[in-house]
Amino acid sequence: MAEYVQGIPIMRPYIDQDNQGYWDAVKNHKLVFQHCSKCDKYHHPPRPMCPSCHSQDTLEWKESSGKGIIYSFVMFTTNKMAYPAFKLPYAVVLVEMEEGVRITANTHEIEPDEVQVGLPVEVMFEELPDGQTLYRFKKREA
Amino acid sequence: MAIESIKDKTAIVGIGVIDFSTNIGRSEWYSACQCIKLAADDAGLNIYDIDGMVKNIDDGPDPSYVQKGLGIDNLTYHSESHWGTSAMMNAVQGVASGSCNYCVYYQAAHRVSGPEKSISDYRVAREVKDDSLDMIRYDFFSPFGLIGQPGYVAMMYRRYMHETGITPEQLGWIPVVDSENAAKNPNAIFFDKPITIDDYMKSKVIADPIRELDCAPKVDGAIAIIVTTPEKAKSMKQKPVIISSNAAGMAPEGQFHTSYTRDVITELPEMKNMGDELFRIAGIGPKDIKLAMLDDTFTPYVPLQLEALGFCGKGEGAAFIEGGERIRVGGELPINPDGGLIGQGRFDTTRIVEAVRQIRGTSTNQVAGADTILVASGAGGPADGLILRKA
Amino acid sequence: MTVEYNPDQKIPHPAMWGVLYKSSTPFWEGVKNKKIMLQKCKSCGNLLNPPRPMCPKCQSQENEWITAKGTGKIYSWVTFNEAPHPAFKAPYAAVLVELDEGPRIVSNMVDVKPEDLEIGMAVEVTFEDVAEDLTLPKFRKAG
Amino acid sequence: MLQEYVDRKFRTDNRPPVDINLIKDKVAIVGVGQTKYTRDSGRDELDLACEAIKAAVDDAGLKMEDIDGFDTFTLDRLALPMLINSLGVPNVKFSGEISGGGGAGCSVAMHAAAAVATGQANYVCVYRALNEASGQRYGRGDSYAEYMLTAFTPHYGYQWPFGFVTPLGWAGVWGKRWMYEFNITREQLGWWAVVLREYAQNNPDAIYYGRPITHDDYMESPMIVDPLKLHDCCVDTDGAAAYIITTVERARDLKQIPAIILSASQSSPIEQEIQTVYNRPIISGLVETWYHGQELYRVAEVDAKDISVAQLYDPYSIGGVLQLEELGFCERGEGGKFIEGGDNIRIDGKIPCNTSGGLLSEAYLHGWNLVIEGVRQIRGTSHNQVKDVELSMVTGGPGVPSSGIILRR
Repeated sequence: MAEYVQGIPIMRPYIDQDNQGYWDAVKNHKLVFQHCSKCDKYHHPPRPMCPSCHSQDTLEWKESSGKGIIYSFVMFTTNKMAYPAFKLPYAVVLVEMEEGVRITANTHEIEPDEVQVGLPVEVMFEELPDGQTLYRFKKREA
Repeated sequence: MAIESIKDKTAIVGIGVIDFSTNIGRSEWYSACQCIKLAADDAGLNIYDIDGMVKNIDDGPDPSYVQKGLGIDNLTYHSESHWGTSAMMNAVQGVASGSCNYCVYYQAAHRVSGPEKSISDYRVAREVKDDSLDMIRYDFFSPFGLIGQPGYVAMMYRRYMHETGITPEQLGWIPVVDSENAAKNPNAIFFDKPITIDDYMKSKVIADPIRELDCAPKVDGAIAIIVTTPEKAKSMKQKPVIISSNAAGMAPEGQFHTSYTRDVITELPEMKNMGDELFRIAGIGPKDIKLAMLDDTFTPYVPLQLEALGFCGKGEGAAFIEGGERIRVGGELPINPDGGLIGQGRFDTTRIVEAVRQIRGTSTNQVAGADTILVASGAGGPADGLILRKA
Repeated sequence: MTVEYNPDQKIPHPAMWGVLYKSSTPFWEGVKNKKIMLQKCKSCGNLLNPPRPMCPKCQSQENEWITAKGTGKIYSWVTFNEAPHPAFKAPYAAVLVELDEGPRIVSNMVDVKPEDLEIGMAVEVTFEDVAEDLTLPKFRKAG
Repeated sequence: MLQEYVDRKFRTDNRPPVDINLIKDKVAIVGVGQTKYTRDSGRDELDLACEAIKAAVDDAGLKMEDIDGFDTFTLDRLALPMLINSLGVPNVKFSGEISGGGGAGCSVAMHAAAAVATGQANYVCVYRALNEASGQRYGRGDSYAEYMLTAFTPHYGYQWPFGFVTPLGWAGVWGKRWMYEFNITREQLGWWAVVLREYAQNNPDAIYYGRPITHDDYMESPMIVDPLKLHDCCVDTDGAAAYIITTVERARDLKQIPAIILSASQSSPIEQEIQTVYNRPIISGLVETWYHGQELYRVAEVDAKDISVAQLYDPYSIGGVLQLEELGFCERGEGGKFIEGGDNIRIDGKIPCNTSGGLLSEAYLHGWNLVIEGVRQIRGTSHNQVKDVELSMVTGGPGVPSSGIILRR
C-alpha cells in the first residue's frame, strides 16, 4: 500500500518554530508529541503555547511509543479525490496513539481489506527520494 | 431608518502589543496567541471569556487556529476583513448586535521574516501560475513595468505636484515629524534619533518622485485589541476607551493605489465618504478632533487625508504639514505621536493602539487633552476609520 | 530610449489575469492587430476602462468595441530608478496617457527620455513586440 | 477529558441576553438572484457575480445605488473594487469576508445582518461566484499539484504529505468513524442522495434536473473515496448567486415577502480545523453544528420540532445526515435510521430537507443556493413547496467553523 508514482513531487510541510521539533524528530526516525509538563497533557498538532495554561516554557517533546490503533480511515479508490503521486488504491489512516494523540499517515504492507478500525499498528519511517522523511504505519501484534 | 447607531455602543478595554522586529524568530501563530494573551492581561479578562475574533485576511492565522492555540471553547462570532483596520468594524458589529461578548481584533503579521515572504519566494522559484493569487487587477500596469505600490503612488503624486505645486521639501515634514516621534517610542524601531529635512532630501529616489523615506518599511509584529460593551467595560481593569464612531467607505472607479481612471486622481474620495459617515455617527466635526492617527504608509496620502477629512481645504494639505509645527505634539492637530508607520513599520493597528494609550494617558509622547481621537486607515483604497473618546 | 528588458526574464503577461478578467481579451487581441480597442456600453454609450462585464451607469451587460484614434496626452508618469521586477532595466518610465476619447491607460514612451517627459505632452500610439507572445501598445511624441 | 466533553452543556449563562440581540426579528432577506447553474459557464466569475447581483437587486425592487454593503467568503476570488466598479455601486460602507469555506454558508448572512442591524449599512449584498466545475476545483486532488507543494497552513503539513489533500477525504475519516460507532449503513445513507435527487426533478434550475436516480443506482455508483460513493458527493458547479439583506422596516416598502431572520449564529468550537478535526475527544459528531444550533434555538426561543423545513449544507451525504442528529431532528446515532426510506426528509415528512436538491443535486454554490431555497420556502415559491412554512432553517458546512440561520415569515 501507498506506492508512489514516479515524477510527481510529494507535498511537504512548512516548517516553522512551532512544528520544527516534530519534523526534526521524524528526520531522526523518532515520533514525538508536544507535552506540557505543568498540565501533563499532550497537544497535537503542536502549538505555540499550552492551550490549558498558556505557558511556553513548560512545553517539551516526548517520544511516543510509536504504537496505536486505527481509529478511522479513508481509502482513495479513484483519481478524483486522490493526490496523483500515489498509486491507487491507497489508505490514509487516523491512528490513536497510546499517548491519546491522533495522527494521520499512510500504511505499509497492509492489504486494503485488512485496514479496519481497531487494527493495532506501529510507526515506521521511510526516506523519500526528494530527501524528505515521512512516517507510515504497519501492523503489529496486539 | 436604521435600527440603531453604533455610537458609544462599544469600547476598547484591552490592548496587547508584541515588540516589533525585523526578524522576530517566532511563528505568526505564536505572535497571534501571545498578543491576545497580553491584551487579555491588560483588560483583566480571562482568555476563555473571549468569544469573538476578527482579523485582516492576510495577517496571521485564521481565528480557528488562534482559538485552538489558546484553548478557547467556542467562538460565536468571527470574520476577516481586507483593508486597513476595517476588521474593527466587524468587532464593533459583533459586540453591538449581541452576537458575542468580547471580540478580539488581532493582527499578527511577520511581513519581513514570515510565511508571506516564503510564499512569494516559493512562487518565484516555481513560477506558480495560479491566477487566484492575483485577484487585484494589474493586467494593464504590470506589462509596462508599473509594478509595486511605491510606483503606483508615485504616478498619483506626480500629478498632485503638478496640480497643487506641493514639493518634496514640504512633504518631507511627514517623515521628519514621524522620526521625531518615533525616537521617543521604544516600539518604533526605525529611528533612534530624529532626521532633518536635509536627510529626507538625500533619501534615495526609488520611483521618482517617491523616495525611500516616503514609504513605511515592512516589519514583524502582532497587536490585539479587545472590544466589548461600555457596560461590561465598567467593571474591568482599564479605563475604557469608548468607540464613538466607526465607518468605512469606498467610491466609484476605485482600485488599490491605482484609481487612474477617475476624473480627478489627486483626491481620496473613499476617505471623504468614510470621514463624512464617521463624523455623522459621532455627531461632531473635524474641529472637535484633538489628535489624528493618519495612514502614512506613503507620505503623499497624509496631506490628501487632511483634505479629505476636512482638517484643511482642498489643496491646502501641503501648507498644513510644512515646517511640522501644526502636526507636532502641542500643535494645532498632532499627527501620529507614536512615529506613524514610517517610524514603526507597516502595521495599521498601531494607530488604534496609540489612540487608546493617548486616551488612557499612557503614551510615550502624550498629547495634552487628547480625549477625542480620529483614526484613519486605508488611504489609496477602501478606507475605514474610528473616532475614539474618553469615557 | 524605449524600455530595455533583461532577455532572460519573463515580462509579466496580461494573460496571467485572463481567467479572472475575460472582458479584457478583446483589448489584447486588438493590440496584436495594432489597434487600441475600447469597450463601449451598447445601451448608454459609456466607455468602460478597464474593460468589465457590466456598465456601472446602466447595468447593461451588452457592449461593443470601438477603435481608438491612438492619440492623447501625458497625464502623469513615474520614473523607476530601481526596477521593481527583474524583467525591466532601470531607469525607465511608466506613463499614464489620457487618450483623446477620455480613458487613461498606462504605457511606456519609445522616444522620450524620462527626464524629458512633461505633463500635457501630445503623444501617439505605436506598437512594440516585446516578447514572442506579447505585443504592447507604446507611445511616441506626436507630430 | 472525554467525559468532560460528552457532558458539555451549552452554556447560556455567558451568552449575551436575547433582549439585546439586534438581529432577531429586525432584519430580513428581501431579494435573491442567481445565474444559470452549469458545468461550464464560459464566463469569468466577475461576469457571473454581476448578473446574479443585478437579479437580486431587481427581485427586491431596489436600485443598484441602494446597495452599500457586501459580504462573501474569503475563498471568493473577486476583488471588491472591480466588482463595484462594474455594478456602479457608489459607496460601500461595510464589507466583510468569512473564512472556513462552506461553514460560513450562513455566517455571511449573519454578518450582513449585524451590519444592517447596527445601522452601519442599509442594504448589504451577500454574493458568491465560482467556476468550480470548469476552473480550478477546490475539492480536487490534482489541482493541488499545480498549485503549491508546501503546506503553508500549518495543520495541512500533517495531512498533505500522505496524499491527503481533499476535503472529501478529510471528512471521510470522521464520517467513517460515525458509521462505525453507530452502525450506519451505506443503504441508509443512500436515501439522502435519492430524496435530494427526487427534489431536483421538480427544480428546472438544478444541475441534475431530468436525471433521476433510484436507490439501486446509488448502491451501484462507484466508490470515490471510501466511505463516499459518487452519489454521496456534491455537484461541482459554475455559477453565481446573491441575496440582499436589510431591515424589516425597509423591507415593508419592497417588492417581496421578506424572509425575516429570527436568529443567526456562528460557531468555531474546540480543536477546530478545516475538516481534519481529528483531535477532538469524539469525532463521530459535529460539535460546531451542535453549538450553532443551540445558539439558533436559544435566540429564536424555539426548538427543533418547531422548524418547518431545513436546508442543511451537504457537500457529502454524511455531512447532511449527521447534522440532523446535531440539530436535534433525531437522536444521536439515529441519523441512519431516520432517513431510511427517505420519508422523514420528504416534502410532507418530519423535517423536509434540501428541497431544491441541495448541494448534491441542485448546485454546489457553497450554500448560497440553500439560503435562496430557504427564502423561497418562506415566500411560498419553492418548486417543492412545503405547506404552512413557519420557520425555515439553513445551515453552513460541517467539520469547519460553521453557522446557521432561522427564517420566518
